[in-house]
Amino acid sequence: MSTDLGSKQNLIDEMLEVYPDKARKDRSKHYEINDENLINCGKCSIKSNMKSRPGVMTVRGCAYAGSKGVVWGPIKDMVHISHGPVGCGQYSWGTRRNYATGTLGVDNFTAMQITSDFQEKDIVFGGDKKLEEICREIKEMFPLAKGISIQSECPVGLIGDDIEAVAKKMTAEIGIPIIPVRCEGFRGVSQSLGHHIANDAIRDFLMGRRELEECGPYDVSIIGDYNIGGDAWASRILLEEMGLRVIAQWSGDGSINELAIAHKSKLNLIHCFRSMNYMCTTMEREYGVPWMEYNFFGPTKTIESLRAIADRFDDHIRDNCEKMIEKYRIQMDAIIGKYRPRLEGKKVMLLIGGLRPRHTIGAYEDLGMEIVAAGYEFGHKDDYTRTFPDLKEGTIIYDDPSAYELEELAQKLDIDLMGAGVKEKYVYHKMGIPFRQMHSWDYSGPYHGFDGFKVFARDMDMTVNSPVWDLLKDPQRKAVSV
Amino acid sequence: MSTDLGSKQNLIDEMLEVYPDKARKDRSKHYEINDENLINCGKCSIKSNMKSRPGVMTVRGCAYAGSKGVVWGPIKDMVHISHGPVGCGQYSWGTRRNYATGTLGVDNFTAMQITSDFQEKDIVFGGDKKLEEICREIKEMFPLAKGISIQSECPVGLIGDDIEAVAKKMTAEIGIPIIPVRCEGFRGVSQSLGHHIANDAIRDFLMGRRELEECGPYDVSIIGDYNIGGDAWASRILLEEMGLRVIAQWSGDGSINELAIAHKSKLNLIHCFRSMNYMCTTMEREYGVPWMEYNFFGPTKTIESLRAIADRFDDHIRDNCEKMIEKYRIQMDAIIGKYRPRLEGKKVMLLIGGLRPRHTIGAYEDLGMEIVAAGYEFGHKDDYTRTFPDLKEGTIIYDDPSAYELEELAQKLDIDLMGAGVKEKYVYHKMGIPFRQMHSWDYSGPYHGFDGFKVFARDMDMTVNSPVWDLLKDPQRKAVSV
Amino acid sequence: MTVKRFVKPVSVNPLTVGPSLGGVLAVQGCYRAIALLHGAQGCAAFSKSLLTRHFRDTIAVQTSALQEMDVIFDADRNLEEALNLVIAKHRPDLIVVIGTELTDVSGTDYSAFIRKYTREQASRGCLIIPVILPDFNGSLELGYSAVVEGIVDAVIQGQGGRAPGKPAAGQINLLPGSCLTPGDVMELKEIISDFGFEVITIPDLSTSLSGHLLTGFSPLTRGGAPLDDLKQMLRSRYTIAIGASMERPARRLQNAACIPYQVFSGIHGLCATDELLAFLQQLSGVSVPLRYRWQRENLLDSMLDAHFHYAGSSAVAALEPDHVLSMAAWLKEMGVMIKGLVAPCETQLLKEAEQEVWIGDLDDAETLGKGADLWISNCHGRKGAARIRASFLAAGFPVSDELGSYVNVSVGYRGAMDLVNRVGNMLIRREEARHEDRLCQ
Amino acid sequence: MTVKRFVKPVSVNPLTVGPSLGGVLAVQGCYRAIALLHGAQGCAAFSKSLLTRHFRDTIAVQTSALQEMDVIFDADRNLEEALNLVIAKHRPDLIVVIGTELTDVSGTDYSAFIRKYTREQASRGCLIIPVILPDFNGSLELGYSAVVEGIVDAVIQGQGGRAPGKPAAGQINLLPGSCLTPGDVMELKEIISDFGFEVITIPDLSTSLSGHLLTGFSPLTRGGAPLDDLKQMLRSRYTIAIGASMERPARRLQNAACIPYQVFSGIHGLCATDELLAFLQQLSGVSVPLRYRWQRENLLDSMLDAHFHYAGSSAVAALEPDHVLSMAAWLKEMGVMIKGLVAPCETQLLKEAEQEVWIGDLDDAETLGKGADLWISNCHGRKGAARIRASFLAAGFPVSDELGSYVNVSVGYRGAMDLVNRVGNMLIRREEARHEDRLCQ
Repeated sequence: MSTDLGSKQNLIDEMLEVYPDKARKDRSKHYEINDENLINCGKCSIKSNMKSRPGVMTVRGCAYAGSKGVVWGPIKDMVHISHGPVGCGQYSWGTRRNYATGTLGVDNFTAMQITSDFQEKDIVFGGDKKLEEICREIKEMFPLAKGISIQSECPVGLIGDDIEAVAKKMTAEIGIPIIPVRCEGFRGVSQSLGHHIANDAIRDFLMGRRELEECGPYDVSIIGDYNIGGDAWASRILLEEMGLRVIAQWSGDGSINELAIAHKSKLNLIHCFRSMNYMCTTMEREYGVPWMEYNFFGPTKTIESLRAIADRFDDHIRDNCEKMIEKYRIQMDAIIGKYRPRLEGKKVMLLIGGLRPRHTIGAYEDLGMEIVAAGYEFGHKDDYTRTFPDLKEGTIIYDDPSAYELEELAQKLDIDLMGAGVKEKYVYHKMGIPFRQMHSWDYSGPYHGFDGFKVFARDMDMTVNSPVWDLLKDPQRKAVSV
Repeated sequence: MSTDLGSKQNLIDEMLEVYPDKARKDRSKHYEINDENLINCGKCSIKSNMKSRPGVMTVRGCAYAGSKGVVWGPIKDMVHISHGPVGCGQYSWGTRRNYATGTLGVDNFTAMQITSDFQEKDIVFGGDKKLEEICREIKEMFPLAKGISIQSECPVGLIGDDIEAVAKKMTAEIGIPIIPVRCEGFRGVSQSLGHHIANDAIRDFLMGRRELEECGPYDVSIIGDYNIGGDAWASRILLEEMGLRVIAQWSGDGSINELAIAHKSKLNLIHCFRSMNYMCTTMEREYGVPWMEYNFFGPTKTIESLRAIADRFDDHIRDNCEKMIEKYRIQMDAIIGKYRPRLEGKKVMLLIGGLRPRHTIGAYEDLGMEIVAAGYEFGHKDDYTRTFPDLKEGTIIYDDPSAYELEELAQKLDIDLMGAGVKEKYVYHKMGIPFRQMHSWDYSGPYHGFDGFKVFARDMDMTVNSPVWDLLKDPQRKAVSV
Repeated sequence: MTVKRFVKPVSVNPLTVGPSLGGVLAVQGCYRAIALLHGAQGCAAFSKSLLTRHFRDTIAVQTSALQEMDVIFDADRNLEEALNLVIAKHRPDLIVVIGTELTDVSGTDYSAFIRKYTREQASRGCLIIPVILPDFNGSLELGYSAVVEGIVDAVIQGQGGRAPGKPAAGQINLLPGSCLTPGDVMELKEIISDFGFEVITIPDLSTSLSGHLLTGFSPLTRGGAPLDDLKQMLRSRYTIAIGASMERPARRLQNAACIPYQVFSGIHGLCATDELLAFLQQLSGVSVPLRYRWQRENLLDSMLDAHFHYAGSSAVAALEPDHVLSMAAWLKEMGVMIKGLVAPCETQLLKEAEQEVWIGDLDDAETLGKGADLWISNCHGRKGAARIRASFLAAGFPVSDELGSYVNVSVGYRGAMDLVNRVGNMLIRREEARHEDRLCQ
Repeated sequence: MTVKRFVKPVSVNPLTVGPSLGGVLAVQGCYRAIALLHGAQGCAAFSKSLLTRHFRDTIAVQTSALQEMDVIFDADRNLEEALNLVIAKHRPDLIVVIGTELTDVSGTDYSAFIRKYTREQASRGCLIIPVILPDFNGSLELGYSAVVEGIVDAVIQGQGGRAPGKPAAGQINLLPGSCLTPGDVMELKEIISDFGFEVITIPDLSTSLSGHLLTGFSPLTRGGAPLDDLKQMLRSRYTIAIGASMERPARRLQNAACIPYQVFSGIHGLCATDELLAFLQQLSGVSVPLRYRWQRENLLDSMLDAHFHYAGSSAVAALEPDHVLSMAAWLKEMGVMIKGLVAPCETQLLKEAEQEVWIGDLDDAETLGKGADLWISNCHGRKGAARIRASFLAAGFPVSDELGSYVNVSVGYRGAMDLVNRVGNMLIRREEARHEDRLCQ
């Protein structure tokens, strides 16, 4: 084993050799190899949540992406203004595949992309007047919208606009909550600060502001599920089947009201720890709502989580839970029986945001696949401590690696599947390495819950076992083309 | 005027010069130039319904096409077997655009093409046994079919099969009417004999065989409308609006029952005289049902026809008719106001089957267009006598012209629009002459009634005034391509 | 071995297209030629109309206009009259007299008549070839290759045992099968030329039915391979047959003039194109031109882009024998599961195929295809595809309800890429529609 | 004159794509180049991700990763660090430093810094060009042409007043506009070459973003015009600019090296292609090659085949300025009634256009397009098109939900034919669906 650890370390050292001294030293702190010690204590010395270096293209986004793209965007009965020049509004359009039911213009506005489309004069003279007009216009165009959020882009922060004042004034004037969010792209080292800023805005403007007509003993909220490809739906049905009542989804397929009543939950269930843990701790502190993490990727973890959730309630729920597990286990065994033989032993490398680098491990392992390296785009120390125990000894852990580092590692580790973001996708394709875009499930999903695992297993098989990889590598065919 | 007639005659003579003597003499008998005399007496010496010459490709079809393709095919609650080798069944599939409502496999089988798919052994040993099996199979596959027709292809007539005997036997065995139709392709000079054979089969097996529960004073049948692009529907609503009750449609969107009850009509209304006049005269002779021709192409003729029809009934109907005409006239004037300026004076040449060469004249004239030459694919003498009075002096009339003759004429007459069949279409396109396929309305329709005229007018405009014709002819552009 | 049949006496929504139509089609690829259908007027009218609607172009065909009495008494008289008139009026270089089931069943041996007629009328310099193609035997593919074989034979016989002239080392015969569009033929000609070869193509639909506006009143073909070119075939270095059905005419050339041949039964996709180009590279000694190396790069890249949308999907295909197997190979290359392959008739190729193939009709395709994502067939399959909720790719014959299908290119790397993208987009839209109900409208 | 605007303060479903993204795109057409977005990390991440999704390919872009404190104190330090690292690690031939609204609003004049940096680091042999493209001014087209202009300028300045070498009579500069796909660029290069010219193309997306599998770890562009080639531009006989937005760089070449230029603002359809080919014929003295004469025949024939399906239909198009007018000309050529043209911003071309054009967003297109049969825009219009029940043709940027749109060819006769057939088939299916209710299911 230690030989293995040693060879892994050599591999990392070799890879970093191309960098100038200072950069090499810096980057090496972002690497770690999992060992018994780390697995047991979970503590790590890995550097994370640091500023990315200029000239080293990371896969990270910005605060605006974290707030508008991740947290606020899915709230369906509000209009979210990308406030500033039009670029960001265009870029963040339709990238996350957050599904939401409803009727466009009535109780769902997610298919609309709204931007204040700053022109030069707005920069010169300030955009506050325009913002007021926009709020009025939105009220007119979308009279049924239940609220407005103002997602600031970079220039807004630079020209000294007072969006908070405008929001306050216009809330009074048009009679729906208008929430200013200071998520200018230059804030923080990644989208992660954007999550936090977005969370703060929820706390300051909505959390705890409304009452729930009838409270029940089984009321829970789903926190940190963005319903990508229908994830939250695949999760909710399990909780409901168990006998719980989901009173709020934060924020996939969610509504403004759900943001305002979640503090009435008996228990908050958090899936994406990274983007919403502030919300759970805040609700715990201010309203005494307990919370727990869960993991609905893959049957092993899903069953573990269902039992852990049931344990927070009574025998009634626990019985339901066991019956349900019994029922689904048969389905899941069939899925595993079908796909595991096709995926057994395949080596996987991951670089994703949020919770996925650790949460998806179980799902891969259920299929017999092995995680050989994993890391976060914008993880914090608490993410990493949660990750080590879930990974095998010898797994390489990295933080915010550059494209170059990833490509090197992928080749050196001879992986069978890479999971990362769309920006990385085609690099791996060109290397002949199967790839799944693991942010928005690459046109597919859901991946959560038992329903999601069926899709997950099929997708991994489809990706890894497509005949195109052999055609690509076939040396005989290559000769033809020379 | 007589100079004009003379120059037209020269034009025809010139055109026929390329033929050998005998052929020229023969062909010249198929031409006539309309004059006062012909207009008044309607008599003509034009040769028609003659055998086409081998080696002169006509636009005509065969008896099978006339029976299966035209008359029987649209009957929707029956299964029509193309009996013989598979070719004919394939060729006649979906060519006529007869619309029909209903549910596939329940009360509508028109979307299904059925053939007995003779193999060599069926030719050698005869197909009667196979035909029996087919009838049983159809009963099994389509238990709700209300009848079966057997449409003979050429070999059936040659190998001495007794389809009449099979039909009789199987009618008894499976309990639905099975109708043998001897429409082998080698019978007769064109599809016209096919119509007749098909009519005879209707007469011998269905006409007059069923009763109508409740008869009314306003019961009529539509005879000879094949509902191409919805023609019969556009006609039926006018008759109904007038207060009449349409008890049968022969045969567009028609059912076997309608074939068996039409003799209960108070009046038979015939649109396509060519293909179904035998049926009207037979019903008149055997059941005393009066009949009249009508013409629903273009507002002028439609209004004339509506009045003539109303005149066969009482004041109630006549009043309805006038009110209705008043209502539609406004719509029609708007249509004419829109399209006539774009089509005024355009010269049209026609070669079509059935009733259209004469029936559509009024519609063109309503749009200010001029018919300069017209003729029938498979007209009979009675068609021509009906045609002369409707055409202007100087119009050239021809019978079964060859492709060559048509192309020559089109150029010499410098026409703006040709209306004929799909086989001719691209010849005219290549000559830069706008073309409408006037058998199945070229992907469009309906053309009957007031609704149809809206489509007709729009279609003629779209065809004649497409910018592509100018691009095609632009000599400057042509120079570019040399 | 793997050829199967549903047992039913009737054909529902037939897939078979009469071989006589295939014969007429092949004639269109020869210049100043005409097909003369020896049968009832309707045979010519129907096949002319169907071909016209598919190619949206004029079709050169004539009829001997047989009627009842002619069949009984003397069909030869009609044929003679037709030949006389056609030759006198249009002076074609080539007439292929296609016998139908009508002539076949009535037992008319008109090839003897044609031999006699040719002898007597030899001065007119028109090649007249009889090919009997009754509808109850085979399908379009068979009629097409039989006419090509007939023409090749006639050219060989015309040579009368004389040496065919100096071998032309840089000359290749191309025999494109019936499932290739005029666009495909053009592409293949370009590919082969780009290796430095002169190409003689028979039939050459690319210059007759790709759509052009040469005017004039000739009811003869207005493009295709000229007869003079065809005579040069015997000097060629090699014959390339595309589609197993074209092996017979290729073999005739080998037997008569010792020209070796290679049959490419695979036509679609990366591997099939690799094989063709590897062969051309070896034969010519010229390495694959840059343009095709780029196209291969582009194709592989598009396959990578598309693979996830294909993987896990399933298809049913109902096409002529050569076509259905070639399509199946491409589908396999893309990772598509095959629910069923249907062909109208049995051929040697199908008998030897690894794939299971059903002889049947579009109704059988509907049965086999339940649950399939993709349906590939001629346009008559569109409704069946809709009934089983499969996406529909029009291919084969006829496709009369789409524009430009006759110029679609699906051979070569460029054609394969187009196929990958077109079908991939159908699968994407399909997946999108599946989610639609759950989404905001 | 005919440019109109809806009065509303907010943009709903924006059509505008930031000019900085257009700038990044132009850089992809130069070999061993990289775009460095001088702004927040997100600017680079977003545009990289959007370009990646459209082209399904790797995109060469870097970031100076500005944060709050950097903007306030010293953005140049970040830029210097980024440049140092990129140059040391990847040795690019070309870096285009694209200023964003972040740098623009904060008032950083980094071009002075770059001049200084270049002087000091000249030995490293890398061309560094600053182009400031804040998002609040113009759209993709503008950023793209500004970067091309910047590169051309730099090449001219690099010449430093020296004579550009012997004129190359057979050499043409091609400046393809931003609405051309890599497939289009390839097609144009082939067309011009076929008249006997050598073509220098800038930017050349056809060799960088058409999809290929050259491997390696370079985050630089893996295709496009090499810098050495670009220097040869000054010797060319003529410059052909495709799209009015490319006139500015063409004029620079004229002013600096007396190279005449011709702008083709029409790109799509028969007439536009006729103009280009007539020009090439005249310039080269070579008559239009056979291949294009065939293609023209095929195109005209397909227009005839399609005309009835187009006539009487209506369309709305929302695209970048050059693109929308060129599309409109093609639609007119096909007899389509135009319900509305929408562009994201005003340009000189639009001001001079005969056609009425609206400056607006996709929401405006939805308003204007009520009752239209056809909707042409980037993929974000798909839903709006569905709402007004128009058929949808994806064009422009981004098209991230279709395969292969980046290799679609819609220029030249071949491209026009593809367009005619593709859209024509949409209209046919549309008409078919209209009748469906009335028909047997």
